[in-house]
Order: sequence, then structure tokens, then C-alpha cells
Amino acid sequence: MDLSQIITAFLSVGLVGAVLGAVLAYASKVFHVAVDPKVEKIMGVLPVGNCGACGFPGCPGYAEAVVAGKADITLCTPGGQEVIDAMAEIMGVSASAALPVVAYCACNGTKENAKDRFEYYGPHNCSAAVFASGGHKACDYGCLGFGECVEACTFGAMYMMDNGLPFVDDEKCVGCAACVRACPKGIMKMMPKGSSVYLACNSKAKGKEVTDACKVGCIGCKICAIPKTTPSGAIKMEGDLPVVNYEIEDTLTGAKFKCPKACFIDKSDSKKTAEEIAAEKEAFKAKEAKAAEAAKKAALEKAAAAKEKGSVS
Amino acid sequence: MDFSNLVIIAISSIFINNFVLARFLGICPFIGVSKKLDSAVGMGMAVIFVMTMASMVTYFIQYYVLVPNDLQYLRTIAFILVIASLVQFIEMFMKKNMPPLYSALGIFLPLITTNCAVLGVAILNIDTVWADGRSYNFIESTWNGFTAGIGFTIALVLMAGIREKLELADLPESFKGLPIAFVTSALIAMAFLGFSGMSIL
Amino acid sequence: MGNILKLSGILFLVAGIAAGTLAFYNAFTKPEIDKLNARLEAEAKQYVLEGMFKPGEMDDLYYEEVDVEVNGRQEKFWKVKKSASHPGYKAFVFLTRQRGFDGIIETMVGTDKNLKINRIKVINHSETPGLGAEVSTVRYGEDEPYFETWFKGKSALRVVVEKDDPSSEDRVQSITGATITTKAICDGINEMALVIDQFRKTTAAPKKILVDPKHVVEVDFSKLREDQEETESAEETDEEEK
Amino acid sequence: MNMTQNLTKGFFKENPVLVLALGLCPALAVTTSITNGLGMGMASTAVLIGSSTLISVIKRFIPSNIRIPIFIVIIASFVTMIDLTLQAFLPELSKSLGLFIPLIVVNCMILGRAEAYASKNSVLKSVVDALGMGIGFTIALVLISAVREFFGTGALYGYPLFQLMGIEGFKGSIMMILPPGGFLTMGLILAFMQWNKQRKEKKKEVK
Repeated sequence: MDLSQIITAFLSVGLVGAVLGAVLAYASKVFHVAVDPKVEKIMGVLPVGNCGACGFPGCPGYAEAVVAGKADITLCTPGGQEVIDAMAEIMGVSASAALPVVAYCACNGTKENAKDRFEYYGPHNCSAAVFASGGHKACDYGCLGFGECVEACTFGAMYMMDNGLPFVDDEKCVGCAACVRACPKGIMKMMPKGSSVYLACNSKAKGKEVTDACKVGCIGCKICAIPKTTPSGAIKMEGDLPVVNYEIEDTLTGAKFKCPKACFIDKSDSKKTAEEIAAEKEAFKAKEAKAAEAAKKAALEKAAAAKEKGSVS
Repeated sequence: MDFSNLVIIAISSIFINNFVLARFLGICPFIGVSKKLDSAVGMGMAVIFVMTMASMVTYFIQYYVLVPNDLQYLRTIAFILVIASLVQFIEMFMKKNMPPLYSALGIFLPLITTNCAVLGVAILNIDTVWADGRSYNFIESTWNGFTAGIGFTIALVLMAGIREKLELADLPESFKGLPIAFVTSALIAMAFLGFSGMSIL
Repeated sequence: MGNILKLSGILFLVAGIAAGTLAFYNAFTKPEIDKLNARLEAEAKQYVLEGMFKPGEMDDLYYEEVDVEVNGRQEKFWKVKKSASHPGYKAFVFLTRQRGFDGIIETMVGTDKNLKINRIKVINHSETPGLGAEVSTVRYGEDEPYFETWFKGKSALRVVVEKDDPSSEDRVQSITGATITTKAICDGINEMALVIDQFRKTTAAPKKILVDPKHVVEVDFSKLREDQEETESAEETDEEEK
Repeated sequence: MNMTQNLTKGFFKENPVLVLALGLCPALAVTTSITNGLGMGMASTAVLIGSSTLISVIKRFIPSNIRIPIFIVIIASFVTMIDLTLQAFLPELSKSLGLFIPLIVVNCMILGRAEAYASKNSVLKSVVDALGMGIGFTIALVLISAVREFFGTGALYGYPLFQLMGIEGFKGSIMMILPPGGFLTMGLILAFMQWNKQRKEKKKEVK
């Protein structure tokens, strides 16, 4: 037994370790960057084997995705149930703080409303259909109706309606946005739970194209976006499609009734009778006419005043 | 320095002895991170980077620490220690000084510590010899690390491209997910087997 | 600062203790590994000479080591005598190292005085399982790897893969899908055999021996000049004995 | 969870290779014959038991921010010991496993168990868990290598079954021994596991 050999081994590898330890400790100070404490907490409970079984690049990648709400907490197979429970605890505290949101389908292209451009016989899922030159719908932005969003929903909050569009049950929807990620066309969107009126079209195409493809498509007329219709400024045009900022509180009644293609849908309509809806529309029109008259009057007065002013000087 | 040696190393480690498809190194990330094309590309780039760096550092450890002290049997422990620290250091450095690069590659870095391709390339750099019994020198080791990383990336990106389409295929229920990924890799590996007839060495 | 010292101290201790433990363990296994390798080499030598000597003589064989430099590598071969005091040698044993498909293949070769192969044994390789690794695969019910039997009775100087020279008497088949491996073993045997051949025949050894344009063997015989004459005479005595 | 369950969960229900898809590299690379698969499985089991035991013993003294490097060093030490032992006493196995012995270090199954289990549980529990997982790993490796050896060479554990029964001709397809065979076998075994799982779930639903 040669003691000197053991000592050499101890010293050389020990020194390598010491140098690395010092460099790392120093680097962690110099290169310190603040991280979301929640990510660090999750890192603490994850078995940091970085095996990639979750499909994310390593445990930090997964932890970040979980905190950002982009991943389920059940994906860590090596950790098992204990880790899931621990993560649920960490995430559970924080999830409730966010504003409750629900999903909605930004398309009203039902079987009657939207035309097909060819008959599609491929596999019955949306992503596959997209590969066949963007899908069988004449509108490039419209819902294909194979319900991939419904499959993605793990809470049973969605089902496909007979008209070929998905329905979101607001009571059951927890706002996980799984359907938003699932839709290959990007039609599923999120809105605050309380809001009632939403824009049910996603078409960025020009007016002519849209009218050829769909009865209820947005033609980009900009009526909804002008201050007269929506004084709050919650609707802005982006190219040929209005974008609704749901964070600005607005009933959007103006847009709902003035849109020539009726692209804005009111969820509460489904609970009302046809008469009620008609009455509401009448009331809006009357109010609108009144406002218009008032405006006219005001303009006339203004003009008159200007005239008077002019003659005086 | 013979340039043709570098060409031989490149062709050998990218095609003939592809790390994933012929040597079975780095299967975990190959299966794990090949679900989406963009993460596959990111992972591939990070692996190329770390493998190159690891080849350089372990070369010094081997020939300036272990060999002079006659401690070759400690290389597993020394190499893994160095690689783990290196990866952590690169991660911290990137996070602070190159945030855009970090957001693109950084998240893949920790996964690489336990990627056997990295330790594998470090050991193979030492074990592989030329016909005259000489081991790889510093440049050859580094180059081997770099090209092996490229070989890994090619396999990963090929796989990710196929798997993105596979998601939509009408498969029997029991083949969905991992099983079909393995069957697909078998087919890719079979194609790569064709390179093994190349006699360039 | 204190944190840095603490961390590096801990890592120093952990890595050091681990390394020390391993060194301690290595001190036990190293002699075992060396002993084992020595035993394997001795067994391989006896294996490749089997049949050339009477069974009773096998254990007393004397291997006279000759060191040569081939293409810049240190190589060696052994002249085999019945015993240390026996004047003439009867066989050669040599170890070839050649790069195969993946890594170095080490083959022990036993030949008679005229370099006719008695037996070969592949003692080390890292070839692909199922292809190159077949060189050391023993089929069920057989005693030795089928690949090694192909070499019996072939000339070590001229042994060649069938594909390269189908008409040669000293051709061996190549293993399916592993021509590179087979070729590497043949080349290795050729190279060493050529060195031994020069050693055997010439007193004034040439500096370079050309095998083929791609394959230059450089042998440095300068140290062996004196040795050479002895063997020449020894060879004669051996002939007389017969 | 009692001890027996703790031990047997790794065999099939939470099999590290077939269910959790961990440690795939050795599971594919060395499983060209049952001998190799068995050897690799036992070597990994030994490392797993050793490192789990040691880590659970000293878990209280490890600072949490550098626990990963320390775990890696401990695992690497056990791997080196196994490596040296194999070289000294089982040279044939050592040669055929080759590169994959040092690579046991980066088998995520081992680091994963050390992190997830051994660093949080008592010594006895950790040993039982490590043993169960190790046996599960070995079972998976032997299963894969049996399939590959049989279809690749027509033999099982070196015995050519068909030839022994007097049926000549089936020599196997070399492809199963080569890398593609590894991927294919793994894919088919996983598909079988998934099929079995789905079948059981369906039965449950019917009930």
C-alpha cells in the first residue's frame, strides 16, 4: 500500500474540486440575476435530475413553464405523486390571485355561415387539416370544426355544437388556456369572465375576400373602432381586423349593434327571448337617433355661434 | 497538423458513428426534447457549445492533472465534476452577460449535465486512437467535440421534424407518443447504418 | 468571501475524500488487474501455439522478447524456444495492434518458423456487436471463434481478405458487414510478419520496407544487429536437430 | 406504503426504463445479449444501492445549494469502484460494456432516485427503494436484450433454441443486434406496455 498515491489522488482531485467550487461560488455572486421566487421554490421540490421526461429542457425549464402557466404540474415522472402535491401547494397559493378568465371562440363561421373550398377526407383533427393547404374552409382564419380544442380541455368545459363550432361553458372553464394552445388557427382566445360581448371573427383578410367566404366575417369597415361607436377606446384597428382590449371596461353595445356583419356576439343573448333582443336593438337605435339629433343640433348651434362671432368681428 | 485528419473526424462523428443513432449516447434528450422543432434546434446548439467546451477542458484535466500524477483511473469522477461545474458556470455567465442567448439556449443547459453524450465525448476523445497509436491532440479533441455535437443536433432535428408531423398521424392508440418515436428512430438509425460501410479510416 | 471559502472547502473535502477512497481501492485492484492481464497474455500465447509443441512442453516454453520500432510505435514479438537453454527457436508469437472500425484491435498470432499461421486470438477489440464483434464470437457447440479458424495454415506474410485478392491461396473470407474489421486484422498480421521476416532473413536490415504505396513499414534494427547473428546460427542448429 | 410495496413498485408499476423512460442509453446500447444486459443491470443496481445508502446516511450534512455536485461525486466514486472491480475480476464483461460503465454516472435514474428519494428518506427505505428500482432496471434490460438476442442471433443466453430443437435455418436478423434493432425493440415493448395499460383502464371503466 502506497500512502503517497492516496495523498496525490486526494490533493489533485480535491484541488480541482476546490477550484471549481470557488469559481462557481464567485460566479454565482458576480453573475447573480434575480429569479421569480416561485421558480426557485418549484426547483426546490423537483428532483433535479434534468432527465427531460417532462418534455421540457431540464428542470428549470419545466419550473419556469409551470410558473408561467404553460405546463401541467403532473409531468414530472421521476418525482411521482409527492412532487405533484408539493408543486400544487406552491402553485395553488398563487393561481387564485390572477383575474379569472374564460376561453372563447373568435369565429362564427358555422356550417351555414362559412363556405368550404373543397371537401376534406383526411384525418379528423384540425392540425392535420391545416396541412391540406390551410384547411377546407374558404376563410383562411376560420374554425375548422374538428374540435381539437375540445379534446385539449381536461375540465369538460367544452363541447362541439351541431353548427360546427366549439362551445365554452363559462361556469366550468378554469382559464387554463389549454384550448388556446391546441388550436392550430389561433382562434381560441381568452377574455375576462365578467365580459359579455366579444368579437367573433379572426379574419385579417380584405373585405371582398371575407364576403366571398363567410356571411358573418369582419370586412374591416372600422365602424366599431371609431370613437363615436366605442368612446372608451377599447377597440383598435390592427390592419383589417379590430382588436378588443378587454381590460378596458366597456359594454361594447355600440360595436355590437353597429357592426354591418354582426361580428360581435353577446353571450347573454342566448338567455333572452327574440323580443327582448329586438327591443334592446330598438332602444339602442332610438338612443343613437337621439344622440345624432343632439349632435346635429349642437353642430348647428356651433355653426351659428361661429357665424355670429364672425359677423361681429 | 494534418487537415485530412480533421475531415476524417468530422465525417466519422457526424455520420458513421453518429452519437445518437450509432453509439446510443444522449438518448434521453433525443427522445425528451424532440417534440418541437424549435426546442430541438435550441437544445442542439447548446449541446454543440457544451461538448466543444467540455472537450477542451477535459483535455487539460487529463493531460495536465491526471496523467502526470498517474491517476487515469480517476477520470470519471474528475470529468463529471468538471462538466457539471462548466455547465453551471456557462449558465450563470450567459444569464448575466448574454440574456438573448440565454433565453434561447440557457434553459437547455442544465439538462446537458446528465447528457451522457457530453461525458461520452470526453472519454472517447481520450480512448480513440489513430492507426499509429497516437491519441487525439488538443485541436482534434475540440474538433471531435464540436462535430459530435453537430451529429447529435442533426439527429435531434430530423427526429423533431418527423415527430411534429407524427402528432397528427392516425396511429393505433398503443403506439401514440414514445413507442412510435422509438420506431421512427429505428428507421432513421437504419438509414444512418448505410454510412457504416464508408471506409475512410 | 466567507461563503466562497466554505463552498470550495466543502467541495475540496468531498472530491478529495472520494479520490482518496478510490486511490485506496485502486491500490487493491491494480495488482489484480495487472496480474489478470499478465495471465491473459500468457494464456493467449499458449493458445496460439497449441499443437506446435508436445503438451508436456507447453508449460516450459521460453519466450525471447525482441523489441522493434514499427512506424514509430514500440512493438515486440517473441521467439519461442522449448526451454531457456534450448539453442534453436521453433516458433514466433506476436501481438498486432491495428485500428479497426472502432478503436484498436489487438490480435495475438502464433506462427511457425516460416511464418505460417498456427492460430490467432483476438484479445481486445471494441467493434460493433453483431458485425465486427463476430471476430471473437464462439458459435454454440464449437470450441473456438469461427473467425479465428479461418486463419489456420495461412501465410502471415500474405494473408489477405478474399475480396481484395480472390485468387490468393492465403485468402480469408471477410465477416459479413465487417470487411473493415477483417481487413484491419489481416493488415496488422501482414505488417508484423514483414518485420519478423526482415529480422529473420537479413543481417544488414534495410531502413524501410515497402509493402504497398500506402503502407510503409519502417523498422529500426540497429539495436538488434548482434542478436541477429546468434539467431542465424541458432536456426541452423535447429535445422540440424531435425 | 409498506416495505414490500416499496420494493416491488420498481419492478413493473414504476419500472424506470419501461414506464418512466429513464436510463435509456444503457438500456439500448448494451442490450445486444442477455449476458451484457444482466451485467449492466447488476452494475447499475450496485451503484444505485451504494449511492442511495451513502446519500441517505449523510443527507443531513450536505448543504442544499451544492448538493448536486456532491451527489455526482458520490455516484462517480461508486461507478469507478465498480469499473475497477469489473476490470479486475470480470474482464470479459468489462470489455463488452466498455464505455457504458463510466457512463452509469450520468444515468438519470440514479441521480433522480438520489435526489427524489434517498435525500429525503431513511436509510432502510432508501436501500429498499434502490434495490427495487435496480431490479426493475435489470428486468427491463434483460427483457430488451432477450428480444434482441433471440431475433438477432436466434439464440437465448447463448443457446440456439431452434438448433437445439432440431430446426435449422433460423439464424436471426443481424439488424436486431445493430442500433436500429435497439430502437425498434424499445418501441415495440413500450407499445405493448401502453396497450396493456389501456386495456386495463377500459376494463375498469366497464366495471
